Amino acid sequence: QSKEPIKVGILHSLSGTMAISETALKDVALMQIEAINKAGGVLGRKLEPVVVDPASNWPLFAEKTRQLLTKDKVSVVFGCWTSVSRKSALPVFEELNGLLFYPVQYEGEEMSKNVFYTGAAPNQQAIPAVEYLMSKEGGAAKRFVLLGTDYVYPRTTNKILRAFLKSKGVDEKDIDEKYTPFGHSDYQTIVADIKKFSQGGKTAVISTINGDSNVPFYKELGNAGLKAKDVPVVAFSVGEEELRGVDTKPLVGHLAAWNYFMSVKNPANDAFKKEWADYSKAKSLPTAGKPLTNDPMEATVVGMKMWKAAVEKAGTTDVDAVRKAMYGQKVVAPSGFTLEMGNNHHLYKPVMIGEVKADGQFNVVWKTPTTIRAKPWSPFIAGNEGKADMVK
Amino acid sequence: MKFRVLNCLFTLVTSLVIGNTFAADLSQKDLVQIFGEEFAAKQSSINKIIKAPPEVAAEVLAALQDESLLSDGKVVVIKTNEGYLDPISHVIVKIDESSLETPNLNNILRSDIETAASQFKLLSKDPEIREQSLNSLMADMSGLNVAIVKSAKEKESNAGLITKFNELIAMLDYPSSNEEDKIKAIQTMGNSSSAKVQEFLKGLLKKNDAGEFIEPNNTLRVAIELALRDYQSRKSRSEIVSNIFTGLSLGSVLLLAAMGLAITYGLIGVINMAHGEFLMVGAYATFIIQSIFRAHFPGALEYYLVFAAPFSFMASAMLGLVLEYLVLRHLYGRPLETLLATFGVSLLMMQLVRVIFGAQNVEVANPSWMSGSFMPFQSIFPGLLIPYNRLIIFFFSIFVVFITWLVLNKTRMGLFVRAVTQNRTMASCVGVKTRQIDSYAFAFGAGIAGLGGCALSQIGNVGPDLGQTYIIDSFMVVVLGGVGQLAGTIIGAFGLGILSKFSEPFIGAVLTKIGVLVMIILFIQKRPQGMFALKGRSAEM
Amino acid sequence: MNQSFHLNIPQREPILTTKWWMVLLALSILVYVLVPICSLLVPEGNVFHLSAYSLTLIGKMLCFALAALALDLVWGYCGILSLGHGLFFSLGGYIMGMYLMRMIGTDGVYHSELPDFMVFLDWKELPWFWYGTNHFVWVVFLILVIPGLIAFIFGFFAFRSRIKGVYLSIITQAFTYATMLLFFRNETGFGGNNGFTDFKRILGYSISNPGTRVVLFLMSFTMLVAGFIACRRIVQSKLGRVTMAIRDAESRVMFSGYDPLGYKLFIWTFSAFLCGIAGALYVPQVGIINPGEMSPSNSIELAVWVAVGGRATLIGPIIGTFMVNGAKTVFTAIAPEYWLFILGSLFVLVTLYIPNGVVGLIKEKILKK
Amino acid sequence: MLQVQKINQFYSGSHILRDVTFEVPKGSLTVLMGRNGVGKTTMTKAIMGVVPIKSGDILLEGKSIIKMPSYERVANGIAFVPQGRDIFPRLTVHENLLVGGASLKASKKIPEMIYELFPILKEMSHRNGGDLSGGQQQQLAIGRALMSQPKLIILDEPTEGIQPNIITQIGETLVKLVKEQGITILLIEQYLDFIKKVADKYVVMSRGEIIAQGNGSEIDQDGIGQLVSV
Amino acid sequence: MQTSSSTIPIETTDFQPEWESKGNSGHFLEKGKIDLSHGEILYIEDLVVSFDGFKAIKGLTLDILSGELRCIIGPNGAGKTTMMDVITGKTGPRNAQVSGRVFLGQTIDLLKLKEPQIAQIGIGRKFQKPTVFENLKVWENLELARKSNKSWRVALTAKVNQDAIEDMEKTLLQIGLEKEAYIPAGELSHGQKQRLEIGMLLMQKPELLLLDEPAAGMTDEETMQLADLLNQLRGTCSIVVVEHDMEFVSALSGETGIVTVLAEGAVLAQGTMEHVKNDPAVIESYLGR
Ligand SMILES: Nc1ncnc2c1ncn2[C@@H]1O[C@H](COP(=O)(O)OP(=O)(O)OP(=O)(O)O)[C@@H](O)[C@H]1O
Ligand SMILES: Nc1ncnc2c1ncn2[C@@H]1O[C@H](COP(=O)(O)OP(=O)(O)OP(=O)(O)O)[C@@H](O)[C@H]1O
Ligand SMILES: [Mg+2]
Ligand SMILES: [Mg+2]
Repeated sequence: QSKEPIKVGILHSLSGTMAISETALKDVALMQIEAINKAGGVLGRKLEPVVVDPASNWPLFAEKTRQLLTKDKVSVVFGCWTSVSRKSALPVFEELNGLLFYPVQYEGEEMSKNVFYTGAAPNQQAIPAVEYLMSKEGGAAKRFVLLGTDYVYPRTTNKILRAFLKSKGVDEKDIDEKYTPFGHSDYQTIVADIKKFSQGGKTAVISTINGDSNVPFYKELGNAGLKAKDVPVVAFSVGEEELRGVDTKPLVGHLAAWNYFMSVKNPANDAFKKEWADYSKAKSLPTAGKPLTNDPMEATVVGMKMWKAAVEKAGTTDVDAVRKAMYGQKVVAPSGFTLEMGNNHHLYKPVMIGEVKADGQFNVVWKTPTTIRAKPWSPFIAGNEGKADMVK
Repeated sequence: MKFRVLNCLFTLVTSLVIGNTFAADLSQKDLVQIFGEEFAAKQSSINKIIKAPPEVAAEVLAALQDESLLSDGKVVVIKTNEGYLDPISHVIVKIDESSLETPNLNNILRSDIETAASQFKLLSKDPEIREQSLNSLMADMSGLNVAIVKSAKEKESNAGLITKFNELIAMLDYPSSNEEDKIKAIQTMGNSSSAKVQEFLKGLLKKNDAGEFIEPNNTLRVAIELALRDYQSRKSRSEIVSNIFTGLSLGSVLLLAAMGLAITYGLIGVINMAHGEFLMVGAYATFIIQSIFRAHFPGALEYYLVFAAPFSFMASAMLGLVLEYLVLRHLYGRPLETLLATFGVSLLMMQLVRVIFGAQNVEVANPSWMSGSFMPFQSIFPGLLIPYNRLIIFFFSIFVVFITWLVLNKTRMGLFVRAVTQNRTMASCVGVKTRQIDSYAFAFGAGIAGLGGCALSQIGNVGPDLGQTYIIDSFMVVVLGGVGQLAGTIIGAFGLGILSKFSEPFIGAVLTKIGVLVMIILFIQKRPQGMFALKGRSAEM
Repeated sequence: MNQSFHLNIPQREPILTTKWWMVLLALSILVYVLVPICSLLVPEGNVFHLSAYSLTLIGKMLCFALAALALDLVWGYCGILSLGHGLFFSLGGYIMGMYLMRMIGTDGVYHSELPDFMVFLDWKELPWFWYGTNHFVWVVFLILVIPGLIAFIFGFFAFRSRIKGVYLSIITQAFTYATMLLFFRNETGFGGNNGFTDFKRILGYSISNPGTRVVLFLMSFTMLVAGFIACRRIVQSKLGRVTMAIRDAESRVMFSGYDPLGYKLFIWTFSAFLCGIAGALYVPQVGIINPGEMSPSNSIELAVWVAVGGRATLIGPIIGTFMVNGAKTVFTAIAPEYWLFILGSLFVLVTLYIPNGVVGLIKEKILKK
Repeated sequence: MLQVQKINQFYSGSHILRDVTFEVPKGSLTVLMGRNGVGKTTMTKAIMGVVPIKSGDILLEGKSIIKMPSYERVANGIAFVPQGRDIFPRLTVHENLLVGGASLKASKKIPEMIYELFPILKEMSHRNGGDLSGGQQQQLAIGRALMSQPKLIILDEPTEGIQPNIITQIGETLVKLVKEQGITILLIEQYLDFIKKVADKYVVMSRGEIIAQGNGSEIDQDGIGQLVSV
Repeated sequence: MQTSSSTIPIETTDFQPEWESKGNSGHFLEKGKIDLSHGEILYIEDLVVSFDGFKAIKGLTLDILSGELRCIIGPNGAGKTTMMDVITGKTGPRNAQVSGRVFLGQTIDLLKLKEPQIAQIGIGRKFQKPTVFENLKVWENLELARKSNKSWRVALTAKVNQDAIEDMEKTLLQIGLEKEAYIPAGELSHGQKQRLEIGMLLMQKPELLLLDEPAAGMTDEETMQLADLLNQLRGTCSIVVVEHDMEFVSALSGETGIVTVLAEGAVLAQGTMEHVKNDPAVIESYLGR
């Protein structure tokens, strides 16, 4: 009985628009499962991955979740990237009391007992980044362009940032909020506008532009001769993977805020990078020629390690028991910090600011000295006052 | 070699600077601070470098900029061809190479360094470098030595740069000049096309914290206002021109995306849902050529596009041939079924690319002759900026249109293609080799799409979803222009481009997109067959 | 000449032959009796147990089938290939979604009367179009009217200016796409990209309750059957014949004194109406509605289902829907990386080798015998 | 020139051509006649390779052509003027004529002869084929067929919709083509007066079968008028 | 038979054409009736039609008396088909430049109406190229064409009644397609389609019947049968026939009927067959020597 493998669901889009980001997460999850199995599995049982493809189709996330939980009877699911996919699957996790590890930074405003959020909440990414931009070190920006793709994450983040900026005494007229449709590819006008706006004082752009729109945006910035030292752009969705397909010359010096960068130097990260490079080569993944790691991949690995530890602590894969065991779990993460799972189901995370280098890597120019506790209920959003910062 | 250049620079700088009384001495200890973690320490260290004797400052700053300033944490050296040079004592020292690191600088520090270094570069032989340093000095005038600027101007021969020097000096001297000179300075600055100068003028009109005007003189303020107004009118003219250009450039992108479709769909009657994927194939073909050049002919990398364009045409065309042979051949005369089959094909092609190249985007870089931009007619259109890649793509799209027109209207094949489209059986019955024409025509359309993909790779992503981004727009353009009407496609593309670009500043990108779609829908109401509708009896039945 | 010639045509063609009525009856009994038993009474683990997973899965397909049926009516019988039926489907879904959002009440994360997304966008009150959406009757009314009304207005202008063929297809696509972008915007008031989700109950019953699920399932089945019979009825009527004539030779129809506008509009609006109902039933079963449903590829896929099953057959689209979606469900699970190859090839092969769809194939086979 | 041997053809189950056998002698003008729906057009289409045939053979100058696609048959010297004309509606008159010469190596100039026959074509050479009136289109179709320098021309009811004086002229032209240029012609026609003037040989079809044939001069004697009407 | 009665009711039962003749003053007119008070059913004056500068009709004036059977002949491209296109609304301000007056009866301005309205007030037309509903069976073609209320609401519940069946039987016999009644019209031969289309017109029971080369593609005998058929219809409606077959025209016009010759978009000659045949201009441009 006990030799039967433990099933682990992997719920990432392998086709459709999100495949570009999610495929790597599936692979890194498989890598971690293989590693765990090599080391003897969990509770003496092997892990058996169950991979499904929700095809970037949001209702399909709910359907596949139900399939994983009821038909395949997996003990835990690692998956989702976009908020909407998580929101689609969430009711099913709650109904069937399943467990989801969600590895991507998001807008917060959620705290489900069936989800562990291993990506950043806004206060672990957006706010420190803006603080940095306003500091002398970051260029003492006075005016801000909040530029995003028109959907919930950018809207919420920008709402929070707006409130934050206001609290720091930034004037309404010094904030310019702009949105582009999904898949927008012509940034000529927007860049011209930014240029104009920046003539009114030291300006920084906070970009929540999603996915594919980034390349045309940065290329246009380069075209217009807007250099990072004039108008720095700090992006929350641009990481190593996103820069893979980009000619980084015009980007050098622009910023990104994450909780992990591939360029971080420490033994844990060296091991992680090596493991990934070896795995990519062994499985001859299409990206094996240039194996890159990034923040959500790190979050996936951290989540899986924590889950393993929690299961071992609980002695069972039972969801409720594992959940209890998760709180306070610690893992030495590739970011070089020891991350702890809070009772609010979010990780304590460090924040790092990196500048793009010509080789597509980031040069960490600033980081928090310690990890920060996530505030999924942002104090800058009305209605969050008095919300319990923990899962009951 | 480098050593010698630096030495040269020295003598120049020394001869230039009249007095350096306030030059402070610099020590290794100051320099080492740049290699630390503390931002404030780094900044103060850089300040010290700037204040150091000019010859030392110039050398250290230059070394910082080209990343040859290294340290093992204790000693700071400059890497030269002769060996490692101690910047303070100016002797070659021995040091363990493996422990040397560059300092970790951020944007702010780098731009401080750049501004400081710019002063010393005003005498560079290369006018471009002189212009760059002038520009960066204009952007940040703090800590600038007027004497250096003035003596550099004396040596300047380039008329354009002299104007710039004058503008810079006008700004620098303004606070300390008398009224007459101020009027002259305002004139000089008023004629400038630089936004920085205008900002400076605007700043003069503001009130300081005490509520007094920064420029207390009334007449001068009026003069400034007039100068600004004049600038403003030039500026808005320039904005219109720039909008037209961005519109045309968006139009040319749409045109490149739609051109292949205009052939495969408009002429051959295949509703090709895989059209986007032919664009994608073209883009990936460009990527492959680039990779080959990178690996085997790095010297010629600049010119990889010259090979990539025909190659992407061929790649897409070959694929078109295969698709035509395997699938479409059996579906002629059943246009709606081609829609379904090609939809399946598009799924297949996307997934195939994902499997081969990975789901992530691949990198296609602009060659340097396609990056950056130039600023023509600054005196008439201040701030007008034309990016090279946009301009080249514009001309490329015209070129593609021309080729298409040539093939379709000036060759027998074009005639036969049109005949076959209109009546397949009859064309065969007058001796047109329909099968051959079908394959050629479709391959040609696919090839044109491939060319489009090659161009698109220069401005956007190259990934498995590339095609999806453009497919809807392509259909819009073709339908708006009138199916089967090349001229319509062209007008449609540029019309849409310019329309979008004129409305975007007012209602934003999202509403513009919606608005444009709604406009197309309304427009088709008026002209159900598109802008260049077919007329006459033949269109009716 | 043969003067004693008599034309034998039935007064009105029967909607179904007796044989098919019996099949339908048997099927209904099976569904109405067995589905509740198998999903509610048979214990889990038993082979005959119908899991919630299968129930929602089939329920979803029933809704898709209804939408496909609706598309077949306009495409198969009137020659209008709409690439925008996803819009009507989503509209129905969104209206139902509004009701379900209101039914969450104060159980949302902000414990507000307003839907969550409005709270965190700082909206203070409901936009006007949300009024009354907490009343089920009003919502049902909207579901029945709005998709049809939008279709009517769009159709009126399109058909009046005689837009046909691919032009029509493309502008329906543009229309849907524009609406999708509109719905993506948070300001529009429909929850932006995330849409509506996290529903709790419908008419007071918990939405995750097995009983509720069975009822929703049976509703979908009933609507599909009703829709099928209604379409059959329309197709068999004179109106259906005129529509087919319009498909073949629109101008001749006009010279025979018919104004195609009314005919096309009726079929078009009715089709949108069915689609809206399908969408409304779909949402409570899958638990989410968002602008992604309006993406052009969804609408194209709908057309693919119709084509796979067989155009202008009514039963074909239903079969096609189940086949394609069934294949998708199976292959996304067993071959997650390669299912697109399978699906893509399926589309190609079907169009190449069974041009008249599965039903056409069966008909041919039977005819040959 | 052309031998049709035991052709059988079906349209979705119904037997249209039944063992049709006849011959078009070289350098002659043969007329194929018959009532509506007996299969004349189907016959021409079978010769052109537009409809598949079930069994039988068609020989052009002794060579079987049934395996060839239509355009190869054209390249072998057959030209076709179909019933309903099938002009390319969105090509100009000039282009329509050019396409007619598709089987030739390179496009030639349009022979003056065609314009002499149908002056209207020159006048309208830049209008779209589809805009022409019915009769003008018919003239264009004949002109187009002549473009390929054929050995055998098949005309399916070429006089349909054409004004009387041009019908006469077409008749004269056909005769001239046969007599002067040695072109062989297979003509489908219903118009008896016209047939009498031009036919060297006639063939009568009924319900997919050949029921009579003979010399053109003997049509009246054979009482063909009756046969065709019934 | 010359009808000089003032009005002919087009429909006695439930028929309500969906049009409104605006600005028609002078005569009190019941809705749905053609005012024939001057004996003319069709009246064309100074009609000019041009397509992007090409004048297809140049100042055509023509009137057709009620109950008349008028033959129109003329060279290819004379504008005969175009004239019919204008009368039936196929060509109009929407796709050409049209000026002049085209009236049905005294009061109905055809240039203002749309195709279906024109068909409903009683103009039937056969096209030069036969057009039938290919996917419908022959009887269904006839049934659709039959005069009845053509609104979609009625069509939804309409039944094929006994009258209709009898009408169809009669027509099928008239056009000799009784054996083909149950096959799809797409499977008919050219001539058969030609006849089916005429049958559809008969079902439509028009006041004015426009036939564009109805005999094309028919055998001589069939042509004569058609002539008989049209002669039988004489009196029940007014007919305009365009033909190139002189025998057919002769058979239709008889000795007294008027034949109009169009050339280059205008009337070249008009008179009895005998008169026209001997007109040198007609011989020159049309008949040939
Ligand atoms: N596409 C088709 N499908 C099925 N049957 C057809 C088709 N085309 C023609 N037929 C049938 O084949 C028979 C012969 O038709 P065909 O066109 O050859 O006649 P035809 O002798 O040319 O007559 P006409 O003088 O009217 O042109 C007719 O009975 C017709 O119904
Ligand atoms: N839509 C159009 N666009 C351009 N020219 C047209 C159009 N319709 C008709 N014409 C031209 O108008 C003239 C008259 O054409 P019409 O069809 O009326 O002639 P017709 O008298 O019917 O000739 P036929 O006896 O050959 O049928 C022709 O020269 C034709 O080319
Ligand atoms: Mg025929
Ligand atoms: Mg005509």
